[in-house]
Amino acid sequence: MLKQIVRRLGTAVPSLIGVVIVTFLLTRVLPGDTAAYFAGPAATPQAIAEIKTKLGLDQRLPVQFLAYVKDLATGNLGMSLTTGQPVFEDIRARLPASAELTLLGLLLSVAVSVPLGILAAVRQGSWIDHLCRVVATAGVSLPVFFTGLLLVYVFYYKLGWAPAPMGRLDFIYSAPDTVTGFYLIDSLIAGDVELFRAAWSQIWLPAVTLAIFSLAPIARMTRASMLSVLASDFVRTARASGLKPSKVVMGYAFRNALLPVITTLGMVFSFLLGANVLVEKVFAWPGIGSYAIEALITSDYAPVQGFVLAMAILYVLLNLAIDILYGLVDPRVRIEA
Amino acid sequence: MNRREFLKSASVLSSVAATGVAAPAVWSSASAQSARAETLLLVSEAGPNNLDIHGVGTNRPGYEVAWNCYDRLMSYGTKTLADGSVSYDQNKLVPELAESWDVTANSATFKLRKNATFHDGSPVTAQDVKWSFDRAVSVGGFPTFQMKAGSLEKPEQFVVVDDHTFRVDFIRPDRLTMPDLAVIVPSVFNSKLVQSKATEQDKWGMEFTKQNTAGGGAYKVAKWTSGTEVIFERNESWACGPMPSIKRVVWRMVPSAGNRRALIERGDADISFDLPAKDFVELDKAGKVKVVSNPVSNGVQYIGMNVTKPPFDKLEVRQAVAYAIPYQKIMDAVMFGLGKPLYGAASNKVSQPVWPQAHGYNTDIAKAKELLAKAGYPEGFETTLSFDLGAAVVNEPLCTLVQESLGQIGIKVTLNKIPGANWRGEITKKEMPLIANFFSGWLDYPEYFFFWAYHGQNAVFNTMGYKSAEMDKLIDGARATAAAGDWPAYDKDVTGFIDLAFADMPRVPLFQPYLNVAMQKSIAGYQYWFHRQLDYRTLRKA
Amino acid sequence: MSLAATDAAPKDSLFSHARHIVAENPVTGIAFGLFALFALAALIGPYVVPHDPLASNTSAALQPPSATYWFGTDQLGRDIFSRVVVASRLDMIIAVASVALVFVAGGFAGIASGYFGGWTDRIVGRVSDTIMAFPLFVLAMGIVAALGNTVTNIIIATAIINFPLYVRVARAEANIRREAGFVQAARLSGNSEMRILLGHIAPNILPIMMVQVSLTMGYAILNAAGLSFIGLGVRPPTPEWGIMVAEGASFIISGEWWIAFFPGVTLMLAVFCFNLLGDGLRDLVDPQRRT
Amino acid sequence: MNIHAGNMSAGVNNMQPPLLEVRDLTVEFATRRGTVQAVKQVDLTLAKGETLGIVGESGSGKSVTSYAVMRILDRAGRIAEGTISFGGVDIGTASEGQVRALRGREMSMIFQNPRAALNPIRKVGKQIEDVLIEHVQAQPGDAKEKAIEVLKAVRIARPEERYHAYPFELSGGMCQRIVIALALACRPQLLIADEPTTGLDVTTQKAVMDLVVELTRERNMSTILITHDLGLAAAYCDRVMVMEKGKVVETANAEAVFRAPQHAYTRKLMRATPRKGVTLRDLLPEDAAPAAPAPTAPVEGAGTPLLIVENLVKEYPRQTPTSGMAGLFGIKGAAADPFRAVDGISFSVARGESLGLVGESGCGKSTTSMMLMRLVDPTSGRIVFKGEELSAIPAKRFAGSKWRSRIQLVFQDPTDSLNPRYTAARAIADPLMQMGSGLSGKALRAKVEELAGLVGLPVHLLDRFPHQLSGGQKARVGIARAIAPDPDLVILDEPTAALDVSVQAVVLNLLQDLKQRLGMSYIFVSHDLEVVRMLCDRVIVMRTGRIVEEGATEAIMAAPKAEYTRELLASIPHPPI
Repeated sequence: MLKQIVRRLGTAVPSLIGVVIVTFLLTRVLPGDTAAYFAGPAATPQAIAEIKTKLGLDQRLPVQFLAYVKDLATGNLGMSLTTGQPVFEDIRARLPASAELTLLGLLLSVAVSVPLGILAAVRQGSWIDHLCRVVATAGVSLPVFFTGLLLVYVFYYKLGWAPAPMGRLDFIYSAPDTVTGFYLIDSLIAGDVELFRAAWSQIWLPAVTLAIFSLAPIARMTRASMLSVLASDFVRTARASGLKPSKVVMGYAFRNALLPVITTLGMVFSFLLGANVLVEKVFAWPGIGSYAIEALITSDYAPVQGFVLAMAILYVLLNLAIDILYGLVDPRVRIEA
Repeated sequence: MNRREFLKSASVLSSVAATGVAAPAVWSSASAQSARAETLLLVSEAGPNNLDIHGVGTNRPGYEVAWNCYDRLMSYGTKTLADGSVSYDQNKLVPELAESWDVTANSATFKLRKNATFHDGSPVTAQDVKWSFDRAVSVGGFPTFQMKAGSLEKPEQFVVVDDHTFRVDFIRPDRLTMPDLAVIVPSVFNSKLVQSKATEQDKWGMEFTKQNTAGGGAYKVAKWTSGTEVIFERNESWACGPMPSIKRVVWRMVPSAGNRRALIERGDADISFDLPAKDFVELDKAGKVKVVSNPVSNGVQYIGMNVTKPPFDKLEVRQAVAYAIPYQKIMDAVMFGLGKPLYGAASNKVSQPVWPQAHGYNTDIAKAKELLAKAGYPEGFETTLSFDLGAAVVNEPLCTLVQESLGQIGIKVTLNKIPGANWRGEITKKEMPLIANFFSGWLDYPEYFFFWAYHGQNAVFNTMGYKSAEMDKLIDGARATAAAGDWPAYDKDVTGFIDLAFADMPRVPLFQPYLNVAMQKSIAGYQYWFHRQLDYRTLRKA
Repeated sequence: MSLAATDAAPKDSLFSHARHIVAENPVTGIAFGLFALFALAALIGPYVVPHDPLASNTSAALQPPSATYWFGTDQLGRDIFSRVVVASRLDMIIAVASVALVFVAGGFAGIASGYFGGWTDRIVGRVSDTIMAFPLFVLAMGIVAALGNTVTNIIIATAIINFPLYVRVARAEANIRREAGFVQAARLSGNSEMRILLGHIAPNILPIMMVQVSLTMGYAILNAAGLSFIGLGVRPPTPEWGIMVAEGASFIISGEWWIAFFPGVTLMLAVFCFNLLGDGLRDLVDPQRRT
Repeated sequence: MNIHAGNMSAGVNNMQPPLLEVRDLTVEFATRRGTVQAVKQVDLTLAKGETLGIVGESGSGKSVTSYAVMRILDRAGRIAEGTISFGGVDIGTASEGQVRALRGREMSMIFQNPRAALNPIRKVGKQIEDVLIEHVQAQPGDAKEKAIEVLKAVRIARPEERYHAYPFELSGGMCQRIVIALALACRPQLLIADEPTTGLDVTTQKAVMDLVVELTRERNMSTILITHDLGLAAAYCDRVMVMEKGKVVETANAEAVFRAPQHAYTRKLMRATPRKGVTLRDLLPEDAAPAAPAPTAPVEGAGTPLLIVENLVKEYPRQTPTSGMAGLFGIKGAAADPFRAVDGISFSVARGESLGLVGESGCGKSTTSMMLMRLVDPTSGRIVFKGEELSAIPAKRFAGSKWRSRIQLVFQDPTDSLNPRYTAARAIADPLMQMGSGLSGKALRAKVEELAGLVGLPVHLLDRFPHQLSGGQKARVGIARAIAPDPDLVILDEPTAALDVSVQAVVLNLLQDLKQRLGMSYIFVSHDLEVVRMLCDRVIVMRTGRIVEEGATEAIMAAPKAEYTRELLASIPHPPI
């Protein structure tokens, strides 16, 4: 098992190398001038040139690249100009916020879309099938920033059901001791129900925004996958054996239909982690998405590189997790792996 | 209170809160209620990137930290403006760390407060002041540049007389030297603490002060989560002024302007700092919250033309542009009337030595066309109008209107939004033909503004690449006469360079923008500062 | 005897099939209708709108929807209805051009990789893996930020981030078919490999790719709108739905909901229409549904 | 013509009321062209302990009938008319709960393609347990024990071990045993076996059928065997019911059906079934006009070897897990021990000869034909064709070689082998266009029409797409395409395996005629010895990549030398004539 994991990770190395190179090139092409930024508002061209030399920005690209790789190897992701912090620290502090939001969004989405997909497949062609299709498609058709704005307007401004969109916690609370970095979990570990409620009240609206957006792919895949499994021979066998419809649908069909759904979930998760940059912006969520946007807009190399690298590693790990999950669900994969 | 009850009562409570009677609903426990009374919740778009004013690339929100957490020798006095709002008074220096001072032709001697301490309890001495000033003139970059603006250039100028006496020697007579000692940069650092954190590579301890405050100011940073929030606690042993009334300040970064508005309107935030003109106007009209607006001192929103390159090297072209700009439309649609118009004066000759003031151009398309034809561009030309993406709220509609209007005289304009950091780089290169930009000087003196924006030394802020021997003479003259106190000559020089600027028109001033703040009615003591950041020390909460 | 011709067969044309799909699924019918509407707006919109979409009129700024201004006016007094209609052309161009680009490039790379396997597959696979490992929206942002925010670059960025999707679909479909009987038969008939790839495999994958095309069209529009929202989209004052939503976003709280609402809803409808169209096309090309 | 089964039946237990009685059953399917009746007024009676065969070609409604009995029709189908009475329960009107209680407990079904019929991700033992627990035949506590007992009952060796197996770990035959175990776990009274042996190798087929018969006899169960194979039905059933296009055309005692088929359709089906001692011509319906003896083309140099195969070997690497950096760059790990799909075979084909290549799945016959076709490169050995060593030309470049047109193939699956986007005419023209016939436009069309004429494909069908053609028509298109470049050797890869027997009869005759007319040589790859016997002069029997036996067809059929050949021959079900 361990050997397989190592092997699986090994196959991801070329993409990671690719990511490092592409990110490096992309950030060097960005028109911003780090040296000008460092030199301050009234810098003279000489001052900028001096800083350039100091930062090694006057070197040829391959040399800069080597220096960058050397830094990476020693775990140094550089400094962010905008936040003034080491990128590694920034990302470590912000990743849990994004992950918690994205996971909760995905969880909400799964809780709605999977049953919806199953129902749509079981009652193919019925009103619920059409409803599933329309709801899911409408969800994915909404630009997240638009959904987020509307939800804030309605639920915070008009109805007052949600607290102010001001990040992860209202300011009178202090964050729970970090165990997982997820406030919802950490507050429960600390046994602080009030804190949990406070964290929940902040997170549900952005999570719903994300969930709405991710409904479609999951519901669609669940439906399609269930349809094909329901039409398969072994489901017919199960029905012919007199198994209860619930057992046939959930125990037999759904577990088999789960495989493509898991793959979709993985894709949706990594997609959401990247796409929630906009949601984070709308809800002032202190995650890595909004961090990356700011950095990109201000041509702040290091955070962009760090963010992309972190996401790439996350993506690799995610795929690994999916493979492992796949193996748990499907015995065939276990053997062949 | 459980969640459901909370939801039910939330809207009721919050409507109460909005009228300023009770706290908003989000506070659910008694301890939280009392915390709220002494806590100030502040929201703004961006937060600091560095807690040290001497730091490399410290941004404007960073100034706010330095202002509140460090003391200077002196501060500015206050004055009440015509509209009832309170502003700093650039003409009045008041004691802060220094109890008193003596100014002679060659130096200024400061007596420091004996009871002043740093946050760690150690006493503030003249050695600390010297070390801090040495640091400011030595680290390079912005602090050094700012010190230089007041002719504070060398460590030798800063002399420790005794533990509580400190002297600044002047290297030349400069009207700006004393005022420059009251800006943020000459803050006093706890030199022992910082030196203990200094390393071989970092002998000024910049890494430490970037993350920590090492001063003796009225507040100290209790927690800083970059990009998210800064939490300040009051320094209970502050001796350099009256004890501030606010115990705790929570400063949250809320990037979306809409959300910031909602927060203040619904009473969830105490102060929303630096709001868009439209929100200000509407909040003012609604009357639910208190709004204060002050013209940004020495600040001008303008259209700059690159005079080093055709077609803007031709005076007529520049004048044509100045006639083609839809000033009133901009004031109405972009600024919602909030801003001091800098156009439409009776003539281009000014009588008062004040800045900013209006020029004589007005929207006159026919005249613009005529001038353009005279310049040899009867059919117009194509050009690019660039602006900073970070300031798009104002610049985008503004440039759109300018683009439309210039189109009427045949100038085909493409708009180019440039993301924040690139903007500074582009400005430095001085290659953009046409820009929309804003510039303000900390020190509110006309010659200070012109020295940076029009002088042939060609500083970054002279975005037009404008050079004129006559202009340089007038500006240098004004600096000299001001230092010498020769006011009639000074007035002549100032009106002279303003007239010249309007005649040559390398940049078209549009308006002087306002700094807008909205706060709950329970908040009092707001004061406008030249650095355009908030001073917590005077704020009170009813 | 089953050698007798089954006469019903030729009537089973694509058209009658399409009619059946629409009849069975009215939602698809609506989608086709909407699509026609958007196509019409893109084609003749600029000539029929009631107001000049670029002309400001500050005396009529921020007007709510009325008989004169159906969708109201924005901060500069421009007619939002006209802007929304005119914007459909640009948005359609972005969607169509980016999808066409990636359809050709990604489709070919995917088919080649699925058909030839080996090194072709490995290289194409690595490239698309690398793209996938990026957070896609951020990659698009990066590309546009690096190359400059022009329509062309938005199109290129959108095409690049969709590349892996096309490769994946085309590769899988080509892979299924590389050993199919008709491919073997084509080899026996003396077809060259390239000819088999383009003449035999590609046409068979086309319908499935069309589904992908329709789905990614919607995604392309969303992507462009997202870029505009953070300020990296097309240049003002060009009307574009995403930019209009972004411009209107700050006005929602102050009550001028129409500025963001109408472009937002139009944007949603367009994406919605493409997505439903994708579903419909899927039904149309899925041989299993042809019974 | 409907003959009521019960009346004519020489059923085993006439005294008791029938276990299953179907009257006037009509099943409709809602399709887009309106309602289609898949089963029309079917009557059938099944006594306790009786075995009934339902025989018919595809589309005859035989499976639908059984699904209706189990009430597991899919959504579009419904019982429009008639009654189904099973053990006194009216299946048509009973509640879903009632019927479900019967399924698996009182009536069970086994399906073709046993591997697909099992849940791929659940241990087979657990699947049996599910059924036992559902029907309260076991409690969670003793379910495992009982499941193992059930496995034992279907003669599965080491049942404790197999209990933990997943379907993919078991062979096809073993899977079918599990399916049978699943069906018989609750000791039902009725077993419906829907093509239980289709897709299995002949030797496995026999074992499976024997097991079913043994178990049902032992338990005195009633059985319905649904099959397209009259031979199979006749061999295992008491009575046979023949269906055509949703209608029952004849029901009779198994022997009677074969001895004196009443209905013309039954007779046709009977005749078309390959069996001992008949020729290809005998397979055609009696009323078919005796084909004019095809003009026999003189085979140039008849008898001289056209193709010589020497020591042909094909190895496939058994891929071992790669690790570390090697894996990164896709370098495969060293193959431990390559798998030999074809293990050194030698034979020759003479001009004008047809050679049969027989064996079960996995014997290497398909790999051999792929190598001969030059679609796959052999690992070692020589293929010499007309004196030219073809194995020297790599498969990749063979498409461009002048030899490409000399060897052609007729595929097993006519549907899969036609490009869905090409019309029949385009498909037939493809080799002509690619291999430099120089024809185009009208000349090309004329040539295509000529070829269509040769294979008996009506010209008006030439502009249709594959999905608009029937199976037999598609087979003809495939044949026309193969003979278009006028090849010397045609490899027939199970050309009739996907066809109904009556179509198979026609296609086999066509192939025979074409061979005579065009003077080609055939290599006929098949698993069916009876078919090979009728078409081939010589036969090669293969097993695990090696040639087991080789010789003249008649000689081998009459007196097989190898044990394996005997086994193969014994497995062929024979009608009781």
